[in-house]
Amino acid sequence: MKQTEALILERTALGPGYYYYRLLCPELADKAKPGQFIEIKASSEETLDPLLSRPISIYRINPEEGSLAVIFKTVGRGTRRIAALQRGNKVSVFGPVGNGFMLPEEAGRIALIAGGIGMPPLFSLAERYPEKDFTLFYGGRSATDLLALDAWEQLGVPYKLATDDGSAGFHGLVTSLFEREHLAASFDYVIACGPKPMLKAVQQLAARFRLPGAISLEAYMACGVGACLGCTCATSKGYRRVCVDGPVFEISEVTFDD
Amino acid sequence: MKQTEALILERTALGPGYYYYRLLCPELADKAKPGQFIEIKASSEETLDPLLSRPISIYRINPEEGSLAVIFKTVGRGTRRIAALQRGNKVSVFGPVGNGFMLPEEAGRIALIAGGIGMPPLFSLAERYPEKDFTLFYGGRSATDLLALDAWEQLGVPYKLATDDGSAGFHGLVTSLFEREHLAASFDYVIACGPKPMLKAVQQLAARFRLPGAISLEAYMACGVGACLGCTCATSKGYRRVCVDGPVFEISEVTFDD
Amino acid sequence: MTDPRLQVNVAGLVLKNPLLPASGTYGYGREYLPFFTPDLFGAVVTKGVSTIPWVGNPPPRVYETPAGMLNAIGLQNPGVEAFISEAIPFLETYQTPVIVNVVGKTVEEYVAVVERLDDISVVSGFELNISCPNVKEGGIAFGTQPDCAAQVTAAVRKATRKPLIVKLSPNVTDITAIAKAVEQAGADALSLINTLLGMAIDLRSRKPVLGNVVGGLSGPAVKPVALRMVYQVYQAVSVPIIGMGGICSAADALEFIMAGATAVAVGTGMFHDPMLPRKILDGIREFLQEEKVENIAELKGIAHR
Amino acid sequence: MTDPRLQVNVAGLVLKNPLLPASGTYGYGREYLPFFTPDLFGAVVTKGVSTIPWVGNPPPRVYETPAGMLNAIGLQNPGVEAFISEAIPFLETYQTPVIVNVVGKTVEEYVAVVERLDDISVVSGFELNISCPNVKEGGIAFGTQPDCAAQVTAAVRKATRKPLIVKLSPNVTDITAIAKAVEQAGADALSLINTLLGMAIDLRSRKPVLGNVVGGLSGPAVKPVALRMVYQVYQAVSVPIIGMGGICSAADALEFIMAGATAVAVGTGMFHDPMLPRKILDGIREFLQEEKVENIAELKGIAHR
Ligand SMILES: Cc1cc2nc3c(=O)[nH]c(=O)nc-3n(C[C@H](O)[C@H](O)[C@H](O)COP(=O)(O)OP(=O)(O)OC[C@H]3O[C@@H](n4cnc5c(N)ncnc54)[C@H](O)[C@@H]3O)c2cc1C
Ligand SMILES: Cc1cc2nc3c(=O)[nH]c(=O)nc-3n(C[C@H](O)[C@H](O)[C@H](O)COP(=O)(O)OP(=O)(O)OC[C@H]3O[C@@H](n4cnc5c(N)ncnc54)[C@H](O)[C@@H]3O)c2cc1C
Ligand SMILES: Cc1cc2nc3c(=O)[nH]c(=O)nc-3n(C[C@H](O)[C@H](O)[C@H](O)COP(=O)(O)O)c2cc1C
Ligand SMILES: Cc1cc2nc3c(=O)[nH]c(=O)nc-3n(C[C@H](O)[C@H](O)[C@H](O)COP(=O)(O)O)c2cc1C
Ligand code: FES
Ligand code: FES
Repeated sequence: MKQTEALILERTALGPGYYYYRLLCPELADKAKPGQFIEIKASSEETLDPLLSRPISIYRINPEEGSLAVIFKTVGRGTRRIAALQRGNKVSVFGPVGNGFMLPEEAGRIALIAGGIGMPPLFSLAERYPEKDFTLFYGGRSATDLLALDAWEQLGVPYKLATDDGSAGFHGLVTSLFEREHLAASFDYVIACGPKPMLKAVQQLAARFRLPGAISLEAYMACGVGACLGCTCATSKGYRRVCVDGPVFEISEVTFDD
Repeated sequence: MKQTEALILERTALGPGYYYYRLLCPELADKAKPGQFIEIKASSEETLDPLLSRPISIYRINPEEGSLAVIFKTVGRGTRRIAALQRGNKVSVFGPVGNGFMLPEEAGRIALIAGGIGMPPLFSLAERYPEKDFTLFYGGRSATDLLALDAWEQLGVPYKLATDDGSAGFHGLVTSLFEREHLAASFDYVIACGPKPMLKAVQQLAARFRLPGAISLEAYMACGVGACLGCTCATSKGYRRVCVDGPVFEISEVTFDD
Repeated sequence: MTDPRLQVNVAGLVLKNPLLPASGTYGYGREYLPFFTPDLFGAVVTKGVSTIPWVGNPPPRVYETPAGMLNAIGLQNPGVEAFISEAIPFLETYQTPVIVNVVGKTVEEYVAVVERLDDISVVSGFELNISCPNVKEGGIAFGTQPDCAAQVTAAVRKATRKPLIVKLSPNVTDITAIAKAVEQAGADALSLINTLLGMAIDLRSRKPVLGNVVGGLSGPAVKPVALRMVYQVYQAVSVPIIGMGGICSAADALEFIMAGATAVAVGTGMFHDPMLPRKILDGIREFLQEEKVENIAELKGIAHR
Repeated sequence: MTDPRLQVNVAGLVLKNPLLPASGTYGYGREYLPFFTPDLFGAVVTKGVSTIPWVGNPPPRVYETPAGMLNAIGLQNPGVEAFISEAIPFLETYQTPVIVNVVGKTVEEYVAVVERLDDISVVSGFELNISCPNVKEGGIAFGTQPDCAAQVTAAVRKATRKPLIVKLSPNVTDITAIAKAVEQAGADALSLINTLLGMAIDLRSRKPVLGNVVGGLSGPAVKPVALRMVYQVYQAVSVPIIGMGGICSAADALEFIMAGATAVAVGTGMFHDPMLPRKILDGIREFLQEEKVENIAELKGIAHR
């Protein structure tokens, strides 16, 4: 983990409220693994509000260039402030944080299930392991919420889409789509990242199909380094820190409350 | 008094830490009088820190263009944040605030005494009354702290400079310079704006020479509209609000504590 | 303009909307005329009025802190007679109810102000600022001891039948104890919070910044504390609550209402943005629309359910 | 590296500099290793240690507020035995003194933790967190009543001859009364402030944000309150004070020292900027240089003169 002032090499608006940034931060890019995230400072030098950094998953890792790319959605003032930064600006970041994904050797056919802005870390994973047989199941509200499909295509990972409004792919939940497809052509391993209700559904499906896997969680964070115990989630092993014990957990370990 | 989002028409760095901004704000420019000030918001939409606006005197009034110009020095985070704004940005301002200068009809020869960043409001006064006989006494730490001398020249107002380090004009306090010059060619009226110790010295000189006049004060402000009683100064009439009862006070009225 | 969804009832006063100015931040209403008239508010709350003029504290009186500010105005005010001759005629020209904030150094002074104003019809109610130092009790604020708080409330209660609001100090171990004591003593409503005691030091002079050394902290910085106190007091009393402390948006105002406030006040937020009261009202209306709420009272205390 | 101008003495502990981490924000020291080692600090203050493991509160546990944050961790910790087997061996590898923050639900629990740790040489002293709910007194925090605060202090005092620091809660009417009571009961030093009780409500769910409903407010928002309390307590007691609450810069740290603190702690500020402790030490050195101060102790309490 390192802190640095990252230069913004590229900023692209990917659609309403979605942004892609490529950040020059060689010390971080050198260490980063798929599934890890970085903490991005949402405030400038001269202000103490907002106070806390915002955790954002790593979307692409380019150690040669010394860069990391992220994709995020503006949901509140922190992400809006970050989205206001332009190419050529610097932004304070630290990371990489978290455990990242562990792919079991034996996992042959791997289902990636992404809900909304949960897609980016799955991309970094697929990009890291070109030899693996991934299929992406990607759900969102609407066609405009499904991002970077061209990047997935270039990667050669087949994807199946689902939207709540039917504007792209399957009309319905991505987990329903996955369930249907899994029955047709079963997978050995599942990795999911997205909103809690989706993860919970994936957990139930995995249990039903006795499918091993992992899920990447989100939590409100304060320190982002494992010190404050602010970001814990309930697991079968007690409360665990999402920032450093996660964000990736074994799929059956997490306890979702109802 | 009006609030508006002013467009920054021009931004010029005048030297180390000094900035000139020309702001498009027709409703304010229409009403503004010399000696008034505007309140400039030091925070962006998405932050509550810094919380309060910063009072900055009006340097030039251009009702035709609908613009106001200001000159300020970066002394803390508020002014630094404002200085980071660029041409084409908008900034939230309200004003004009305060009473402004009143020139008595009978005042013939008028001495303007400026200390450091106290100069701008005096310029707006001199520009408004081209028929009056002004002389500017302008003191600062060093030559680089004496700003906009070309503008004063264009206005045709003679000026005498003083610097603490002797790098321009008289080597010493502007009040000592004024004292010497006043003895040579006396003035009917004196108007001063600058740091407290200077204003206090001007007050004493004015008393000694029985010179009528006015001084423009600064105070830490909260509301900037006269509601909070936060900016009061001690006067012979009790505590008065610098923001709306001032910032210009009759020279003998203000009580400087020792 | 008037929107029945915003109408609330506080201590018998029907207010066209739940937004008030916080005492001391809005003067007697005149200074914000360039931005809006007193009629924007559900009621006007004046700055503190005492029997005789108070000169206030030596400057500096205000200072910015992270997302907040300190003030040590010292309750400067021209006294009740000047209030009657100058502020009342101005306020009379508007329709909105007027709540007079009352300050005093003894119980008798509070009573005297209320008695003097009780017959003036434009005065719709009183708000007792019990954060004032009680000179008979060695300068400890009335509002920090349940018995002192109850005593001044009871005495004023006898002096008026108009709505009596008591404004609580947050600088206490248990605000519910004070709240219960003043409810018992006859308060029709409570407002909270007043400012938190704080200070700042100037590194160059190495001295306290404020002329009065300590001052009151207000603004968004204190909002979480204020909200917690409103939430706690709502559970402890049955009189209505006027919530305040750091409100800077419609969302903030709605948080207070969900915590249990019937009405809310905006103070320091107006210094941040003089158009804030209008924005808050617009924002509340929008929220009611979006969430299909028929009347704002439906949201009151909903966070307790 | 070591700078004699920064050396201070707190309760018999000679610290190479006056900067500590605030308990609970720095874990047991391991998590910030990517940024600096425990030896950066004058002493390490651990997060709270209890007799048996505490699971802590349900999430969400943290939430950002204007220039501050709320936390309701619930003092999750693995208990004193795990602390001894896991944290102590790690801390032993560094030179800096270790102050163990102690939590409990009864006086006996505090005493048990201190007794268990007293013989461990790397433990240089104790900091009692008396903001914990006292189960025997119906859950009211030890730190809000002078007699309860004194009782737990006196009991622990008997259990150890090591430096005993008592950490005060700011949620009280008169912090000097608590400070005097614990000084009387044998505290060698005081640290203040712990967090201010606050809360937040989520508008969409219309429910309190935190799993625990209320939480502790920390960060720059609370700095003016913390500074005022340090200033007041400095006038009331003669034991040294460790000041904290919102420190985010060397200037903030110096304000606390001028208000009367001998040492200072940084907590939430590290979440804002993980490199903050280093920046604060550099900034203090710079200030001493510029202002030609021979030893930081010269500045202690200077704002009172
Ligand atoms: C490990 C991790 C990886 C993430 N990766 C991405 C990503 O790649 N792209 C992306 O767009 N978003 C990602 N997020 C979510 C992102 O951190 C939040 O959207 C962001 O912090 C919101 O900040 P804000 O100030 O804009 O919103 P706020 O105004 O603070 O809040 C808006 C909403 O977001 C929620 N929220 C705030 N902070 C967090 C947080 N730390 N975690 C979860 N929810 C939060 C709030 O509860 C609220 O509902 C990730 C979160 C985590 C924990
Ligand atoms: C009526 C009036 C007119 C002014 N006109 C000008 C002008 O034309 N050009 C210019 O450069 N400056 C002017 N000032 C001063 C300017 O307002 C302050 O420099 C500015 O507010 C400092 O803000 P900051 O955040 O940068 O500094 P801070 O970090 O807040 O403080 C830095 C220093 O400035 C002092 N200060 C902060 N706020 C004020 C304030 N409102 N008034 C006085 N001192 C303050 C502080 O005490 C501190 O010593 C004027 C002030 C007033 C009251
Ligand atoms: C400058 C100023 C003056 C105040 N004067 C008074 C007063 O006269 N009487 C009173 O009861 N409260 C007074 N208050 C407290 C406010 O009414 C309010 O309770 C407090 O500021 C919290 O709300 P806010 O954060 O929205 O400002 C004053 C506050 C400020 C900032
Ligand atoms: C996440 C978090 C956890 C904390 N845990 C403890 C604790 O275990 N024991 C304790 O005495 N104080 C605890 N505190 C309080 C801090 O030590 C400190 O007193 C307070 O946060 C004020 O300082 P700050 O504003 O610099 O954070 C905690 C604070 C935070 C933010
Ligand atoms: S955010 Fe502090 S432990 Fe995870
Ligand atoms: S700043 Fe509020 S009265 Fe002048």
